[in-house]
Amino acid sequence: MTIKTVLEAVHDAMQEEMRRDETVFVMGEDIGARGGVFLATEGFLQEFGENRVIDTPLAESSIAGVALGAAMHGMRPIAEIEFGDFIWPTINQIVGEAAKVRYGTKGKLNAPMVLRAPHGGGVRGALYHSQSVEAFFAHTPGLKVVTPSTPYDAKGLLKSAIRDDDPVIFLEHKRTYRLVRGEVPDDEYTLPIGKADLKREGSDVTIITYGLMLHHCLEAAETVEMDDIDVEVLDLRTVRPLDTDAILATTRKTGKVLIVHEDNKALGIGAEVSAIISENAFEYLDGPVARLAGPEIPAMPFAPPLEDMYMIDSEKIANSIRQLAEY
Amino acid sequence: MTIKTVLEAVHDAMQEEMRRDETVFVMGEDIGARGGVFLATEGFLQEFGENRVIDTPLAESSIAGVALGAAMHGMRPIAEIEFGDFIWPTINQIVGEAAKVRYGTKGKLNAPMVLRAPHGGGVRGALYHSQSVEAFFAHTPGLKVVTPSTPYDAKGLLKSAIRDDDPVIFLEHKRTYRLVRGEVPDDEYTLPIGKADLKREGSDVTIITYGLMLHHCLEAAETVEMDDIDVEVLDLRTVRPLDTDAILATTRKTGKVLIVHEDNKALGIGAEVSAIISENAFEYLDGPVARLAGPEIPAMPFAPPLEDMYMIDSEKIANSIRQLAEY
Amino acid sequence: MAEQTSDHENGAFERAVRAAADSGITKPTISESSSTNQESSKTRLSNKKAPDSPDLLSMYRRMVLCRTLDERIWMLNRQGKAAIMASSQGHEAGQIGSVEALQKGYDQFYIYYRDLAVLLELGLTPTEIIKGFVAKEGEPLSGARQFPTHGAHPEYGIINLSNVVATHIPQGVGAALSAKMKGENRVVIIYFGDGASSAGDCHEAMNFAAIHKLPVIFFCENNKYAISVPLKNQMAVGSVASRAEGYGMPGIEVDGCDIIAVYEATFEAAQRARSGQGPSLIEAQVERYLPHTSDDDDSIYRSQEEIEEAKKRDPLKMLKDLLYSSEVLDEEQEELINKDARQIVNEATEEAEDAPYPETDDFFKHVVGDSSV
Amino acid sequence: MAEQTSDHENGAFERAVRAAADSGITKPTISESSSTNQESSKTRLSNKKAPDSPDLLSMYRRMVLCRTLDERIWMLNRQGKAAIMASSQGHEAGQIGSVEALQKGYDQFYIYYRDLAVLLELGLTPTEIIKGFVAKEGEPLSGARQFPTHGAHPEYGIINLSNVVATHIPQGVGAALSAKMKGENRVVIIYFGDGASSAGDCHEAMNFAAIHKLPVIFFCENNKYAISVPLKNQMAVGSVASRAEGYGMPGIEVDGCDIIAVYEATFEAAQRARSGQGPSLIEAQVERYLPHTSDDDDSIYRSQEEIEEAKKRDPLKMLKDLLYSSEVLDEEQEELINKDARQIVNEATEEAEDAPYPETDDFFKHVVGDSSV
Ligand SMILES: Cc1ncc(C[n+]2csc(CCOP(=O)(O)OP(=O)(O)O)c2C)c(N)n1
Ligand SMILES: Cc1ncc(C[n+]2csc(CCOP(=O)(O)OP(=O)(O)O)c2C)c(N)n1
Ligand SMILES: [Mg+2]
Ligand SMILES: [Mg+2]
Repeated sequence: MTIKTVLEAVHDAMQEEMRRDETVFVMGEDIGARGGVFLATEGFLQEFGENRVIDTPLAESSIAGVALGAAMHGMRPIAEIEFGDFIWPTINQIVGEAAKVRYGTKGKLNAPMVLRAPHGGGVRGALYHSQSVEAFFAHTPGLKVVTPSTPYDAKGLLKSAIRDDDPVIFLEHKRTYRLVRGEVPDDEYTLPIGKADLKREGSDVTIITYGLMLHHCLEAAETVEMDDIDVEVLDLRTVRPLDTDAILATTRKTGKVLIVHEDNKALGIGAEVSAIISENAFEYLDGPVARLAGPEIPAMPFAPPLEDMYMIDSEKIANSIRQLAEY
Repeated sequence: MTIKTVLEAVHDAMQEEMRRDETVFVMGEDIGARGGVFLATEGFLQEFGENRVIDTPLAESSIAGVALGAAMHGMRPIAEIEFGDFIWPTINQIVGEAAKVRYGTKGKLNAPMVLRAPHGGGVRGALYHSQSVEAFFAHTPGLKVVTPSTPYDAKGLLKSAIRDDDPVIFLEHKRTYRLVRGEVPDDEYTLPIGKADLKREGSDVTIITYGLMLHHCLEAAETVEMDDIDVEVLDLRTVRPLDTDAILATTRKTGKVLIVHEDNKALGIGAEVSAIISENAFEYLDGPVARLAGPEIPAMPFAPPLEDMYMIDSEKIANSIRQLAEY
Repeated sequence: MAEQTSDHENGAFERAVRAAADSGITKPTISESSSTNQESSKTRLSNKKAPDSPDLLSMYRRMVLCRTLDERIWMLNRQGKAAIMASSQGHEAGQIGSVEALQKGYDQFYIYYRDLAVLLELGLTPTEIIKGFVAKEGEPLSGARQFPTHGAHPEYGIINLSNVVATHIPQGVGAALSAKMKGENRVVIIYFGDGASSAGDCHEAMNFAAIHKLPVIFFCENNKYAISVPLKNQMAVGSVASRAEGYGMPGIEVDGCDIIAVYEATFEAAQRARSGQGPSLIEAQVERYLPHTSDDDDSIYRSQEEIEEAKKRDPLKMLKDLLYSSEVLDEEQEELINKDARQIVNEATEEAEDAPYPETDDFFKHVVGDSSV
Repeated sequence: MAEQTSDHENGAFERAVRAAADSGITKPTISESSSTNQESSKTRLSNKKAPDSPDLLSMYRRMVLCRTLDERIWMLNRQGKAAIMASSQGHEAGQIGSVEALQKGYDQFYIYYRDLAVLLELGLTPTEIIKGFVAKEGEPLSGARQFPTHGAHPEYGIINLSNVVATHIPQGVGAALSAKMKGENRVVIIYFGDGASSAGDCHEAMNFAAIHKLPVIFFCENNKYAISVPLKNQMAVGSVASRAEGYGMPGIEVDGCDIIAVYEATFEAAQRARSGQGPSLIEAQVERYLPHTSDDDDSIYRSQEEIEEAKKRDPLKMLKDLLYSSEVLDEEQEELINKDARQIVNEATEEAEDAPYPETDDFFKHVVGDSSV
């Protein structure tokens, strides 16, 4: 075990997979000499050469489209979108095309590609360096969407994503990059896509969350220990497909669920989790399925007081837990 | 009152608004001499001339982007995307930009534009002429998303959309175009965006739906009359913003809600409706909030037996009603 | 190459490559000398003596078959039996001439909906093609999940993923990138219309291919319309090929009704691609004799005279005249060829119509792979 | 024009138009004759005699102010006081020269993040600009909701909606379409970098503008890098301007460090635009002296020598040399100008830093309009 940051975990996962499998390569803006704007591919150009580390023009649709083409022809591209906010031009190639490759060819072709992007806020990124983008992809059959929260998960899941035979959207919360550290095994491991992880066991209230928010939820869970509330925290890790079994198991156990995410509420991941619970565990509910999510504004404003007002923190979460516990 | 099709209603709404307000204009592929592939702009070129009826190159991102620019500078463009399946290249300009114009300039600019697209399936359109696209836009603060089901609603809502000072995504179910007829007042009228419409009153079970599915739901409601189930049918009409008041009112009344939509289930509109109900009317529920939605495949396959398998019909809906009624 | 993690998934292309290598295909059958003659590619077919070769006759036969099949499908549509149809009539010389210059079963063909002749040339049978239009079991590209002619046939190197115009252009470039990375000598040809040239994806893809000198042929079938939108509303320039210079690749305008000119231009572009000189943009000036699709009514936006004028350079007629004038074809043989084509298409129609619809068992299958998640 | 349904919403631009009309602005101050001289736009500043005019001195003064402000903001960032900063150092001549050729308060300026000098030229004060970087109350473009320099100032014709590169290019074209529809004589200039030229939106927008002969100036500030990606990885051609021909508009390469050359090229393009001849693409060859932004470390991807070499054509130095050689400027005056600039920037810094953060009352406001829904 070694202590790593999320960024290091991402870097190492890609590096190890590129060493292991020559069909894996990276492409994106500034990933070559610069090593990526967050340094996720630092040293890659030196190690793997410019054939496998491709600095692209500023043209996101083609980053996705070229990667998709290469993926259908035996390669395993990892395409980096510099910020989640710039991922919109890829929707046509990802939602419109990549997601339908297998179905539309009845399995004759498939697209083993990863589209990575740092996303999320709390970094003074303002409207255009803070957006949450997971819901757009999570709605789409044919895609997988991974949103890790810890270095351990990030590394194990990214390796699985690279080996997966279908398109995987891999969303790294940029605030976790250097902030979140954790133990990572020195030996090779992978983690299954589509499996949630119980990050804390408890009996009174369940919080279901993912990404950066996990850490605030864990903090809040500790805070409310003082109120004698025993909180269970389920980290979804993958938001498509959702781990329905895990969601229902914890719901049956505690009977009270709070869903927390940074993305705005309407049609966010929490909507689907809530609906799944209603449909399948209605009898087990001891209170309404609650959601604590980003406000219905376009994204985080820039000025610190405004950004703070957007962000969900452990205090807001603790309040929601208390409310639900009292129900 | 005159009997019109949905297509005629759409045509008339645009024509009347263009006559009323010179800042309104239409742009899109084939909307000029051709009058649109569905003939929604038939005769416009002749009446309004090529300055206000602009046949564009095949370039959806710029259709949205140019419209947005014109909208920020005093015009009221109606941009047509030929099929919903080709709307993905507009996401960057619509979700990324148009939705944030007002917030990002603190109200100094706004974008009174309409993006129209025929969408949905059941027309043997296969994977790429059948997709439902409402959920992508409905997640986004700053946008409004309208999904009418009848000629009356289509006309009144499209006129409101054109007069609205913000970007409105107006999604016409292409199967309703010629199939659905209904009375339309001869006098000028508009309908409010964001208000649902109770299309049928009932006391046992509520169905919440929109678009083409409304008609199947009404049919199913009649079918289950024989089973002595009295069904209320709420037509959302607008899927962003959702009419929370109407959703909760009918929930409180019947205590049992079935949500029906053609789009696939995960993170479809039904998820948000279900979550809203759970959060706000939990005590009133006499059964789980149920969803009947398209299957988790990329879109409708082409061969008739496969398409039929995708589509939700009144029989499937009736079965779901019976199940819920029995709960 | 390091261990393949998904041999079972990506095997089709590998098999195709091996098959091509085994068959010893290295270059097309028409001699290189004629194709490297710069002048000839500008000569009109009608002013030209046919090469002393049976291939032209064979190409004529295939063109007749394609035209016959195309007309049949259109008729089936009019009878309410076949689904939406985008006719290739007027595009055949561009399609057959270009495929002829490439290596079937090895090179990759990113096509679009109007490329009926490309499908035939690459090995799809008329029966298989008609099955697409009547959505029957055994349709080889998508199992009748998609619109006719859409899906993929990896063994033949056919990819026609979607109906979203221009999305396949960067994908084809990605296929070429893969070829380059693997050290293959494969060319990717990407067919698209004048309409598609306006899309952002076309720009991004051409630029990417030029930067990396990828083995790509951008093959624009310019029929002067995107559905109803004429060229003047699509661009302020006279040709799509004029864009090539701005990307740093050659742009070649060619008479797309002249099968030899198309063949030669494509062969040269393929040579450039294979020798590491990068992509080319060929603009084949073709004609669209029928409405955009069977759902369209082109009388709303263009005159009958315009179509009649265009028919003067019907690629079928042009090749026929050449074969007559060089005495490779006579009336008797012509009738035989026509008869053969009709019979093939008759049988194909019958077989396709008799086939059942696909079963629904697979409805939920192939959303994601079984091995995945 | 029929009744306006949203006067209260779109009034800002209208007011700006009226204000411009009232002020009698019709053309820039430098005489037309010099600018219509085709030759001169190709001449380097350093080889050229300065026009006998006080404007160059004024432009020098403004350039010094911009450089001083830019250096200050960079320093504030280094002190942890200011947010992310994209420096304009090396771009000033391109920005000031082009604005000078247009009609302030009437023409529309679709800018991007590196256009500090454009903001100053159009009327934003140093205080207002610094407020953007320290996110303080009174920031005029977005109320400190957005990154510094982003948002809009309709009265000044400034639009810088988002950080998403190239999205503003079609938007600017839409603004020009609106101008044309309303019969206004307004020009829209769209500033963007070499990086942005690769985006699909750039292609689609240029094509659209050319088709409709819209009054647009595409102004590319080519500083040879998109963050770290050098031109050779961005395009296989030598210039962005070479793309213009493929759209049917003039493409003009100009030394972007030569303020007169930029002025003249822009003035000519504006004349073309106003006289209905359509868009132009101007490529100004500029230099980026600092890292991409204050978050970047360019030593990873380019050498110090390269930067030193680029500094030889520092636009500030070039203009200063010209003014010295034509005896419009001397050391005393230079020091005075520098001192003035420092003082203005000192005061602005103080004022901006002293301002409070914005209140949170408006946090939920302006998502959609009040009159809407
Ligand atoms: C992205 C996209 N926009 C619009 C359409 C609708 N559409 C189908 S074909 C077509 C015209 C294409 O014209 P062109 O590329 O010239 O090909 P042609 O049909 O003339 O051979 C259009 C607009 C589409 N399929 N995809
Ligand atoms: C669509 C998009 N992709 C990526 C980025 C990240 N990014 C910000 S600036 C930049 C480089 C832009 O280069 P250029 O257009 O040449 O302008 P310059 O900064 O050199 O003036 C990149 C890649 C972005 N903001 N938007
Ligand atoms: Mg065409
Ligand atoms: Mg640059």
